Amino acid sequence: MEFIAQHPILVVSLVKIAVLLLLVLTVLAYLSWFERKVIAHIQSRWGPYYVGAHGLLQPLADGLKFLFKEDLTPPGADRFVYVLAPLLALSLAITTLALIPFGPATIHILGQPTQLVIANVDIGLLFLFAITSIGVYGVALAGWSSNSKYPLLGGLRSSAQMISYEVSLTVSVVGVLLVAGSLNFNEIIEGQRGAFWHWNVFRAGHGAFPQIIGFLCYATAAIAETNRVPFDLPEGETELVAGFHTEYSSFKFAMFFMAEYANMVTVCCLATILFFGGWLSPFPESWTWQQYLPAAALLVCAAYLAYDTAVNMRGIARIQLAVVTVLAAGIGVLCLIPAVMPVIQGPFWFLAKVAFFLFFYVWTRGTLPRFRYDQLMAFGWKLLLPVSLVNLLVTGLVIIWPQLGRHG
Amino acid sequence: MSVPFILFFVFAGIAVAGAVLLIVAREPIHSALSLILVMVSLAVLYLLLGAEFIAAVQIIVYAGAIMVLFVFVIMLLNAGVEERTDWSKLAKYAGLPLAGFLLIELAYWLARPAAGMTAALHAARGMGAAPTRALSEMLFRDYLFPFEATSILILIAILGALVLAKGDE
Amino acid sequence: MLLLDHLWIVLALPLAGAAINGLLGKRWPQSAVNAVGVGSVSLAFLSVAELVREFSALPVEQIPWVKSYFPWITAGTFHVDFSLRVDQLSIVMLLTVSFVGLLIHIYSTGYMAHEGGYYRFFSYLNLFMFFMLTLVMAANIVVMFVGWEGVGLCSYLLIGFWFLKKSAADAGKKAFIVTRLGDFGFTVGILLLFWTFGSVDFGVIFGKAAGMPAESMAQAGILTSICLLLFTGAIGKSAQLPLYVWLPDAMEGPTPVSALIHAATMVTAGVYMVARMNPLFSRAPIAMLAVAIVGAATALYSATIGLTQRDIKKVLAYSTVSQLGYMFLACGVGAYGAGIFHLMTHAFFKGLLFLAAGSVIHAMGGEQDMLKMGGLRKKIPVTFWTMLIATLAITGFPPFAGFFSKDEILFSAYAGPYANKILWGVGLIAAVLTSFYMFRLVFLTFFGSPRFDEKTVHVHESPKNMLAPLVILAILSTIGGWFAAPKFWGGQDFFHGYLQPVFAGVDKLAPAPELAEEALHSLELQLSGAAVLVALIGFFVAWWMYIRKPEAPANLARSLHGLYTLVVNKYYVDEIYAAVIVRPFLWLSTNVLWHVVDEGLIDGTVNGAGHLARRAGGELREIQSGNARSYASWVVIGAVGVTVMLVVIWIRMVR
Amino acid sequence: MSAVPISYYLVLSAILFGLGVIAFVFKRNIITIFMAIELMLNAVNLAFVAFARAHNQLDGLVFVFFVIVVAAAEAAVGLAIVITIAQNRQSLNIERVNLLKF
Repeated sequence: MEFIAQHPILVVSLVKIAVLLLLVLTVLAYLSWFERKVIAHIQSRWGPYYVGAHGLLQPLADGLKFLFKEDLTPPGADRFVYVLAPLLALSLAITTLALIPFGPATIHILGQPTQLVIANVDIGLLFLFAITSIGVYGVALAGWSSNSKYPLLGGLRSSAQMISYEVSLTVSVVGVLLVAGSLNFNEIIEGQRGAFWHWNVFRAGHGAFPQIIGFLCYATAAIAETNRVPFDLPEGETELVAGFHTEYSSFKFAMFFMAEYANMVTVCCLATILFFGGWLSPFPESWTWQQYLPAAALLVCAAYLAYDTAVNMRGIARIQLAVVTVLAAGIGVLCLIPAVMPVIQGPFWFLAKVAFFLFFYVWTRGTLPRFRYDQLMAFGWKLLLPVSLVNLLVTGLVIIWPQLGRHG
Repeated sequence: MSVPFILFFVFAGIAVAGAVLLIVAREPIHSALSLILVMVSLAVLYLLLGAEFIAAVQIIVYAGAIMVLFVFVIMLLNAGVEERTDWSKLAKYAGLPLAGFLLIELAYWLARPAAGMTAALHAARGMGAAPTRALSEMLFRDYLFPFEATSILILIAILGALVLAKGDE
Repeated sequence: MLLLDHLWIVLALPLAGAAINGLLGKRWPQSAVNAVGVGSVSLAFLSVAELVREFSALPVEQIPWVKSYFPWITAGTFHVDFSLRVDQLSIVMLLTVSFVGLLIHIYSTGYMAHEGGYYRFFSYLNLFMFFMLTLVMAANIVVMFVGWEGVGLCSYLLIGFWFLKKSAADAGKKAFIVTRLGDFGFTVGILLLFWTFGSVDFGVIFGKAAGMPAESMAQAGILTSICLLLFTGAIGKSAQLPLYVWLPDAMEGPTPVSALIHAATMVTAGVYMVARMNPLFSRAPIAMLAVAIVGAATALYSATIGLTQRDIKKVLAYSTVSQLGYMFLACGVGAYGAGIFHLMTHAFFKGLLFLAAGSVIHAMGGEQDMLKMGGLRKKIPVTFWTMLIATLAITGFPPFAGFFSKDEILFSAYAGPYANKILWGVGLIAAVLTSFYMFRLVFLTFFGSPRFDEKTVHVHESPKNMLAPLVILAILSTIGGWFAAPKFWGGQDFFHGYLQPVFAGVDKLAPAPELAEEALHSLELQLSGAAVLVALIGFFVAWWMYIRKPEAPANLARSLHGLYTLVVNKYYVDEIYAAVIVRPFLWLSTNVLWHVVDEGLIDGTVNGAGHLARRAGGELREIQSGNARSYASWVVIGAVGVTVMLVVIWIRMVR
Repeated sequence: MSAVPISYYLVLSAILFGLGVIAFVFKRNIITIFMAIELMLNAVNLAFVAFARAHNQLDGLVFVFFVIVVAAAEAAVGLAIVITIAQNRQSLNIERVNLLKF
């Protein structure tokens, strides 16, 4: 007992982890709903509609379905690895989130300073990469252990693909590191303080170079890294049934599913932090009214929901949507409380940006066709890597230009 | 028994277990996994030693790249259970016992606080985490030439791998 | 002062010639080879002339002029520079050697014109010139030894020039080996010199020797032994008793070689060496006596052999031996000047004789047997006249060169510082024989009726480039003597005056017996009269036997059959040597050294090592099982070994 | 809170190294043998870091860095070789790859 008293940090961390886990799991669940909705609308369909208003309860249904499906293991499968793979995938995917700062380094909750991050590591970025780099095993092992040819091919592809694109991913990020001069997320974000033109994507002048190309490379590599369309060869239905997780069913499959979304989230968070100023607002700080924006956004959202509830919904759906509306309104009002207002700023902007990128993800999936495998590799090695290298080179030159001038 | 001790013993145990697994496992993939285990736990130990950067690199390069390559190759060649042929009498009667002896010997002689080691201990207490910045400065200033040399080495390795993989075409 | 400062030029020129001809000459036309060979030697001669000019301008205190070029051998106290020395003696030698050498080179261009290996021949000749000049100019005995052995090598190469002819090859080997015997003594002498004087440099040695007391007949000391050892070398090189046997065989070589090496220059190296070492010899009376006796004996002995030889070159060879004997006799009686003088004149007329003989052989198409010649007087007049002059010179008719030198030797043997009547008598007898066999040669060759088939052999005079040297040498043999013509004969004894500084020590040690001027004159007159008389006797006997009564020799041979055969077979010396030395030696080498030591010991060891290595390899090979795990085990074994060693060391350190 | 004595780390690295050696001799599968080598390298790295810590010097860490880089290169080439061997000899058993003998 007194051991815990000695180490309050442990308690706080545990609380944070609990909260984050809860949040993330729900978010992941709803991401699937979000994706299906968006895709549906892109393809001018309705998407999930019947389970709850706007299919809002669909994720719950899916979850239940996964839980109750028979969990079978193919004969001759390497049991241990077969079980290990999905665990590895999901746990690693979620672990990365522990490094993501959702708000400023020090804010006060209930009067005591707290960080909106579980582990503020000195070299957070490297750690994040470290963890994601292990993520490959989930897919590879899954493909190998299920003792079946499609998964094997899928695993091979994915491991090859992930290794290949990891390189250009890292290289494209290094440009940002040069500009920021730190590996710590908070410092990187603080470096971009100011209006949106101080973000690393656009930032120019005095030792900085717009990382727009870097960002594009990063985005592409990230999509490939998360095995998403148009780089979802490992699970290309048309040639490999479902790739590495063909043999998986029930909850193990769900794990892979969630792992994929978790990776998406991580990648988006990273993009936000590195290129788009993390939890910083896009407006100059002199504009004091912006602190009302979160509340305003939520209230507008609530207003629309209320209208929707009143006009379109019937029966049980109306009640459900009403609940959602009340929730939104409530949070919106909550954001107006002076004590909460400063706390909510960072997370709001952060989540907003992340949400945008997630939408972007789905968007690409809805738009682009799948690559052929050789095209994929060629693209990765012959185009992406050189471009990101050149970007790195140029950035470095621009940054050391002043010294050069001084010396020569 | 403070936290570092606990951590050390836990992860040391994991590392040793992983190494033993590597030996006893008959499926190459299991060996690979156990080796990954060793590497990760070593990374943690590096953290304990305050070498954050090395820890990260250890995981990224070793666990994240090299071992992935191993796994990849194992999958590619579909390496099954290794056959326990025993044709090398020398290895059987001399190699293994001596290897064991080597293990014990080294462990024994490093266990006793060697000359100057105790002093080093106290020095170690005071030191904080090895700052990545200082490390990078040392790497790019004092060790610049070796660094470049290794880059060349890597390039050559890539070319060699390409040539070998291309085979006779 | 150019050449005095750069004495090496004199040596470098022939060496360069040898190198160029030897390395490149193979594909060159004869003209080019001539240009190089003769050109280099003539340049050398010119440089010698220039050297003489500069030397004569040198103040007395700077003589001898020594120049050291680079330290050659340095081992502890043993230090040898490559250094050259010029004094009057070496000047005389230089002039003789280079000039005669030049003439003989020119002669060779004609004589060897139709021989294979032309370039090789000239390269060897130039090399010989290089070594001979080195020998002459050496400032310490080691460098001298280099020249000494070098000329030996060249003589070997040139005797065996027609190495396809077995006799030639054998003769070359014989010359080399027999000379080696002498050189062994010479080498020991050098060591003894260093051991005694702590240096091999002539200057130092002579300086220290001057301080030493002269040893007497009664008690012989280190100097005597040194001199005797050195003299063995001279015996070998200059073909004295008992090591003369190689010289006659050396006639297998081309005639110019016989002329240059085995008459004019190399064989006289021994004499030169003894003269050079005069400060030592003069202090070792026993050695002096030995030299004199050997010289006289050789002179007489080989003269007797010369009487009966039929091969024209063999006759000349034996006469050379006997003339060398004269020179040693001169040195032995302390008349070094006379010795050197005879050396020079001998170089002229003996060179001439050989060249003329060569011309005869050339004319006869290779025939060397005098009994198959005759009546060539008309056919090859130039050769005849030059040869006649040479004969007069060697037999010592005034006023030819030989007269003065031989006369002087006999005089000093009679009345010199180490005068010895017996030796004088021997010398006189030798002179009779000399004139006899020389005129015998001339009569047999040029007079009487041709004893060869005129159809097959059409005699022809030699080309210009062969005759020119003959003429020049003839002139020299005629007037060459006047250098040294004593005051008594109206000359002014230039030669002795010139060599005086070199042999100054001797006269101090053993001053010539004081005689009144007119007594001296009368004595000299009588002695020279005797010499001339003797020569005339020889001449008439020869004339009587070979012109008046051609059948007489045969009768004589028949009546004195035993003696005759003995002499014809050269006293069976070669056979004796073969029986006493060569055969046992061969047996020893074959049955002991070869079959036991070489095959058993050395080959056994070597092959044994080889077998051992192969067996070991065969066994060790098994380690390469090709099983990588075994290799890994080896690595482990090594690692364990190293670590254990480290631990042990560590423990030692801690303790 | 007290730091863990360096010698602990050293012993651990010794044990790991020894196990690596054992694996190196014991295993037959070429790939696994490769892994054994990697294990040994890791053990050495641990020792490096420990010493770096002990002497308060960063050089050790730099060495580790280089070791890792070289290991990467080695793995790349080595695995390529392994693949070719496997293709040529249809076996990964190192005892079957024994043509190179006396």
